[in-house]
Amino acid sequence: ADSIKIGFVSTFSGPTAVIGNDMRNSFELALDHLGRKIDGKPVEVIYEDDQQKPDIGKQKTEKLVQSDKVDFIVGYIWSNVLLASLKTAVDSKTFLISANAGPSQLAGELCSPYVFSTSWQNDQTPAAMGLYMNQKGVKSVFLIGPNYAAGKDMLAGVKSTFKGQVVGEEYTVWPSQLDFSAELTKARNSGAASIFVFYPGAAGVQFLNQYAQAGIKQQIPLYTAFTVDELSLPLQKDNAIGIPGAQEWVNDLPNAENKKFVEDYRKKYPGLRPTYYGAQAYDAAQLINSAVVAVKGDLTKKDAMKAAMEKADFKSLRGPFKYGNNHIPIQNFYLQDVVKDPDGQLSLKTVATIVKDDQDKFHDKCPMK
Amino acid sequence: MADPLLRVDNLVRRFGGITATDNLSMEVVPGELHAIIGPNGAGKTTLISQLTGQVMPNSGTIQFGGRDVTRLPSYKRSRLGLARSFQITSLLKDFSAIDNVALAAQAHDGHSFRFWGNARKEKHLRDAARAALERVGLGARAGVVVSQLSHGEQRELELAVALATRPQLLLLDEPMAGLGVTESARMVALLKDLRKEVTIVLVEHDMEAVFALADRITVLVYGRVIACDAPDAIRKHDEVKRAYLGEQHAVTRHG
Amino acid sequence: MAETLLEVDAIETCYGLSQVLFGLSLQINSGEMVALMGRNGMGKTTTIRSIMGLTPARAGAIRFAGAGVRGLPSYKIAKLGIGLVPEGRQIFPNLTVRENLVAASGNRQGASDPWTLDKIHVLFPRLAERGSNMGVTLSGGEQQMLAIGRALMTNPKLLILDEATEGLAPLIRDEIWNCLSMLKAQGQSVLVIDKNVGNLARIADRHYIIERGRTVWSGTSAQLMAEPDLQHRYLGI
Amino acid sequence: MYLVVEQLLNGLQFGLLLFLLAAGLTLVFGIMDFVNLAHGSLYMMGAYFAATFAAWTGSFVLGSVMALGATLLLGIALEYVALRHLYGRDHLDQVLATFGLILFFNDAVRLIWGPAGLALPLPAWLTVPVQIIPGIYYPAYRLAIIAVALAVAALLYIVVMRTRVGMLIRAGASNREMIGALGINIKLLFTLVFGLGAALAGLAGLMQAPILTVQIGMGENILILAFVIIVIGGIGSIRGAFLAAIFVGMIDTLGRAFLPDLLRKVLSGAAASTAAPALSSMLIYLLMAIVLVVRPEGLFPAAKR
Amino acid sequence: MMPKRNTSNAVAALLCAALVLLPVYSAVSGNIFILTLFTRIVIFALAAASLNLIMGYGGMMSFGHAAYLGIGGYAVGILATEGVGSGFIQWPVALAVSALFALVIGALSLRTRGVYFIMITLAFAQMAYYVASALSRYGGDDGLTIYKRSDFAGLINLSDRTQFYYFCLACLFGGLYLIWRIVNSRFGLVVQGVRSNEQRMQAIGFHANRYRLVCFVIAGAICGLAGALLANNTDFVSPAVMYWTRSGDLMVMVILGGMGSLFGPVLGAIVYLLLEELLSQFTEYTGLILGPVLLLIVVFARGGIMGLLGRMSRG
Ligand SMILES: Nc1ncnc2c1ncn2[C@@H]1O[C@H](COP(=O)(O)OP(=O)(O)OP(=O)(O)O)[C@@H](O)[C@H]1O
Ligand SMILES: Nc1ncnc2c1ncn2[C@@H]1O[C@H](COP(=O)(O)OP(=O)(O)OP(=O)(O)O)[C@@H](O)[C@H]1O
Ligand SMILES: [Mg+2]
Ligand SMILES: [Mg+2]
Repeated sequence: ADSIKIGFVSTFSGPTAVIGNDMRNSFELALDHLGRKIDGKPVEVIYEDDQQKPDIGKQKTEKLVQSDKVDFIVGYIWSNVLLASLKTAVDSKTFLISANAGPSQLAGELCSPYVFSTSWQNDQTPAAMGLYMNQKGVKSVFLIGPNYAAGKDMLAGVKSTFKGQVVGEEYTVWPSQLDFSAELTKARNSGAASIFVFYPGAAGVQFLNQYAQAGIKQQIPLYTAFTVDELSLPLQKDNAIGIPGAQEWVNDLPNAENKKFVEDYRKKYPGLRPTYYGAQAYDAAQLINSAVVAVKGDLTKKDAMKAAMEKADFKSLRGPFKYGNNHIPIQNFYLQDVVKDPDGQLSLKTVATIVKDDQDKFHDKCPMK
Repeated sequence: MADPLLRVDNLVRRFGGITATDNLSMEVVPGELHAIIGPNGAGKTTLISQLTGQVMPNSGTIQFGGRDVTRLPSYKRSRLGLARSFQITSLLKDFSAIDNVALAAQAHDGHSFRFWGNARKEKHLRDAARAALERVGLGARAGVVVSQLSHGEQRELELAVALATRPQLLLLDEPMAGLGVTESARMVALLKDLRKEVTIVLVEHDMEAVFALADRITVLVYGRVIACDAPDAIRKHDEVKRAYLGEQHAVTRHG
Repeated sequence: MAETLLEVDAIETCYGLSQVLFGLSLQINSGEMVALMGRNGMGKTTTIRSIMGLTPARAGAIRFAGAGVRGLPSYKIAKLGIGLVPEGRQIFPNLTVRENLVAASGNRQGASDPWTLDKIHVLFPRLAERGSNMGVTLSGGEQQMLAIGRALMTNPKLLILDEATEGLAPLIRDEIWNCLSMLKAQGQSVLVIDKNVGNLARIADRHYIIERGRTVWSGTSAQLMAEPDLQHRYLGI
Repeated sequence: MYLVVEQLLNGLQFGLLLFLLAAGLTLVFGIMDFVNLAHGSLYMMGAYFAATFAAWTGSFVLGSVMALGATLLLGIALEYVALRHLYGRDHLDQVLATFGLILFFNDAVRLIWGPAGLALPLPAWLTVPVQIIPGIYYPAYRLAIIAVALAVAALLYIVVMRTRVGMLIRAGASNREMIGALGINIKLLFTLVFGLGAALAGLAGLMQAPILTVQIGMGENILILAFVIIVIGGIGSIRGAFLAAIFVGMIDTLGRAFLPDLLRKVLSGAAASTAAPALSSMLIYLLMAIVLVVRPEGLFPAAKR
Repeated sequence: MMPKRNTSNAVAALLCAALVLLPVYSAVSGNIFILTLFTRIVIFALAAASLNLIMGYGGMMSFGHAAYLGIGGYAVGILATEGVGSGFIQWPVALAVSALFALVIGALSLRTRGVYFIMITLAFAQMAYYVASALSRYGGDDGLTIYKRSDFAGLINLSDRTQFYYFCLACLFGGLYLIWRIVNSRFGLVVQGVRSNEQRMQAIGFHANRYRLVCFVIAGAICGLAGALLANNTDFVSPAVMYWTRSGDLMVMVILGGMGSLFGPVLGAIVYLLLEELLSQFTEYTGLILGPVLLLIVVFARGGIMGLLGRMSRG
């Protein structure tokens, strides 16, 4: 082929389109940085909207593989969409790079030579938060999360590393619960020294609103994973100040690539700020570039490309990392906090490194060695 | 006198504070045409509805053919041979006239858990339906969708549907209402003919028709039976005159 | 004679593709009581519906109190002063009896002695007893009374009754006829459809006979009674 | 004990919040008998308008008032252009048409405001917790919601059940043709009532914005909840909707608060901790199913048609 | 009874022919994706047709029909996970479980009418959704991957794209034929009569709810079949297929195509899903177009697309 074709499956409609847009923005920026060429060949990207529905995601993946005959598929915010689409890609031996979703199956029994991740396995982030809480000497915690697979994984992730006492654990109705006062009341009355929550997107805004309005913010500190990010921050405003979270990428990580990325992103998309979703998508583009360059553009050499990608031989925005046997990054996790910029804007800031070279705990189950 | 076909004992039905049927007892013997008359709101329709099971009584019993049917649901009573027409027309509006009647014939035939054959091509159902339509004078309108029939035609269709279930006891709630003069006369003739085959309970405000047809007349006022007798006696009954007939009908006779 | 109140001139009306009225005409003068007769399905109700704008006429003209009303929405026609007692009663099932009477009531024409709830209750004591019952729970005859009462409560210039005595007990029916003659005596204009030719001939001034959507005869009560042949031919008596 | 009282309060106030969300729909669906799935969209528009106007004017109250007017107009326009053709049609036609409107509004909002959602910050005087009983603090804003919900309930009840206009709406819903033949301009009346319903939707949207979110699709889950409440209460009954909302709010809150502990008492730990969250997710639907199986026309059936 | 609808019959015939010939076109043009796309459309058409049986003919507006898609799918998926790969076991089980679920739901729901029925079916479907989300052994909310499609002892290979398509198409045509026969049978007339006027049907001797329930169960089973097909098509099943918006999609397909007409739902599924797919090719804001289109169709084309075609042929 005389161009590199990349399919990009993400969510571009509905409320979560905000994530898809950010991923696309960053991916486009990565292509700009690559001169919109990979190994001298023009790049063509086909963006497809999965509407956050597994069967649509699968259909779009099929379209990309069968109809557009793409060389790489990138994207996937949601675990269930990824899992539904995985087989199509693997069966056709098309390289798939998950730029966000990290279900345990992907790290374990469903790992594949053709599948790489530029994000993490779901449990890693909350586990890092648990470690941080140990470091801070938190004695006890009350866990609250949505009642669905990722929610349960997140709470289990904290529990796997947190050494203190878990005084209570509440699951709320997903995605439709409006009111958290019952849970907040319970948490306050439990006497726990801290609360941990996982609420992505709008639910996170909602939770923080109610947490602050109920006056609990002054009483019990909150720890989070995937609850405060650059997308929710403008809506959470002051409610988010002082609420720590764990992440593998923060906008102020001190490496040259990251500085350029954040600066150019703000320039190219005025009013917007990049997120870890975008950083992961950016890395996916770089990962593809590294593979294509390694085989000098001969995309039929799948094995060589796989070998090249396994080296993670590119300048990742999070700094260097290695791939595990299951193609999931072995990487650092950082503590992030919300602070006011000099210009009065709220933004995220790296406070500490919680854990270095963390590997997910499912890699043993992956048959690839 | 023969054993009653229908026997009602001490029936009571209340709606909130209103007692629509007040300790009512009556009998209908096989072969008679038994008219029920009474002022508006006397409880005639409520009585019919209790007989056919659309309304359940608060107390009392209803026996049909020697069997206690007080608590049977309406579809079971229909299968025992009780059929009614509705005062306020109740038909399958988006079906043709003949389909309405054929369904009634099908109900009489039993066997409706048949999933395969085309029911509209079953000759005996269609023939039975056509015959019933002819009988009420709607033969020419068989294919017309009910919602396109005029009010009077729908009233006639009500009767055809009831007939098609081949009942033993036919309960007619104001079959003449809405019929023109010609059609009324035709209906009277039809009922005269029908009574030879089937026992009929007739609720009607058309006194000419009632006096021309009835063997016996029961008069209801406020849910109670105030009289039950042969037409001539009813015509002269003072209380009935006062409560219901007025002077005019006491003297004129159907011509 | 008195001025023309309603004039229907050669109207044609269809339900979908099937035409029901073929150039039907009639006329009602102020203070007059006119009867519309014909066998079942000949188009009486359709005529009323066309006048009221419920099933608009496709051609012809309808004038009420001097104004052309064909093509107007039905509420405007009604507001000009037509009160309808429709075929099949059409009371509001989810309103109480009292609400049914009150909801659309009014004295738009400024009648000097308007109908009130009390007057209706005198006419139909039954309705007073059932005042707080839902319309749907009324007996057939009670619903009919309610429909008549409801129309009267709008104090119309022209009262249209489509089979208003259907299902009423003989005593009440007599009452209605008496009431109609009383109304007429007070100068109320009435258009009435009923199957009781005897009573109609007694109190109506003029009659129209409809056959298949056309006016085939019109004349006074005396003329009608004088022609038994006519009654036989068109009304089947 | 304190805990129980506090949770009861939570339940009550959540119930009233739910009533506020359901109020507009009670009018349009319960009384006018129009199945308006786009009610959720109007609710979303209310929140977006309020957030936008509040940002322009810098005042929460002013922004809210402007947003109310805007949703009223939007509702009227919507009714006038499209929905008035659908009264008296099959409920399913209304479902399809208004489903189309949901799609439209979601994308229109995304086009105009972007996918990110908006914030509607509260004025400071509404953010302080208030001590209502000694020892129990309540967010001031939630008290404001309670007050608004009660006011809306009273208003609706009086307008619909006690005024001529209410009679006419109910009559028009059951038989449009006849009410027209009695001289009432039912089209105009319905347009205005629909507008009022839209304004109530907008009010609910903007009132919830500070505690929930201003997001695309925010109306959809709430829409189902509002339908659930109206159906449990009995379609057409304002009193029913009011009581059902409180009932649902209570059961939902108390269920989530106490069910897990109760289950842990009767089931083994592991079984309880899987069953409890699943059960509390289903609670509202379970509740509705039970109510309808026992009382097929809801708790307080309005007059039968 | 109905006036002859020549245009709509012609459209239906054309439609069938096109569906049958589609793989040929796909092979000749080399456009594989169109086959994949239409496999999904055909499956949804079957589900919509089953919904039409209860909604269009039976007057039972179920807002929980997607539950059967999930149940059929999970029957296949769970059996596959547990090592039972034979279609001869999986499929009958899928049908039976769907039918059973319909029986229970139906028996409870049929106490209600109208909007109450809509809401109670919704409630049950939502409960099914939450139960599936709680099945952590079978993937919970993330869904269940099906590693191997149903095995029919070599009679047919579901992993072959064309064979699978024809298999789905055969199911659709079989389903439609069945529905057609049922609708015109004695049973079908009773069900339609009950839709039209329940009181009247009871009064002439039909136990309305018994007929309704049987109809409800049949439709549930057919939709369960569609669910089994869908699971095989996606190689995946997740609670998301049962969410209420999915039931809404099915309703939209039925109403859009034309309720109570045999081919309406098929047409509805094709138009709705194709429109969705095509619009998404050139705009991200599909709703801005799709929404008003739906609205216009309702306002101007009573009886959906089929109704429109019917009116065109009558002039
Ligand atoms: N909605 C309708 N659609 C189609 N045709 C109709 C409709 N309503 C009435 N018709 C037809 O129009 C003709 C006239 O009906 P109309 O109701 O005006 O008769 P009518 O004289 O009032 O009869 P009746 O005394 O039975 O009430 C009838 O043949 C009837 O079948
Ligand atoms: N469901 C109900 N709820 C309350 N009251 C009812 C109900 N059904 C009937 N009634 C009342 O019971 C009384 C008897 O009604 P019914 O219909 O039996 O009278 P009827 O004798 O048939 O009168 P008509 O001759 O006017 O048809 C009426 O006063 C009516 O208002
Ligand atoms: Mg009666
Ligand atoms: Mg008539």
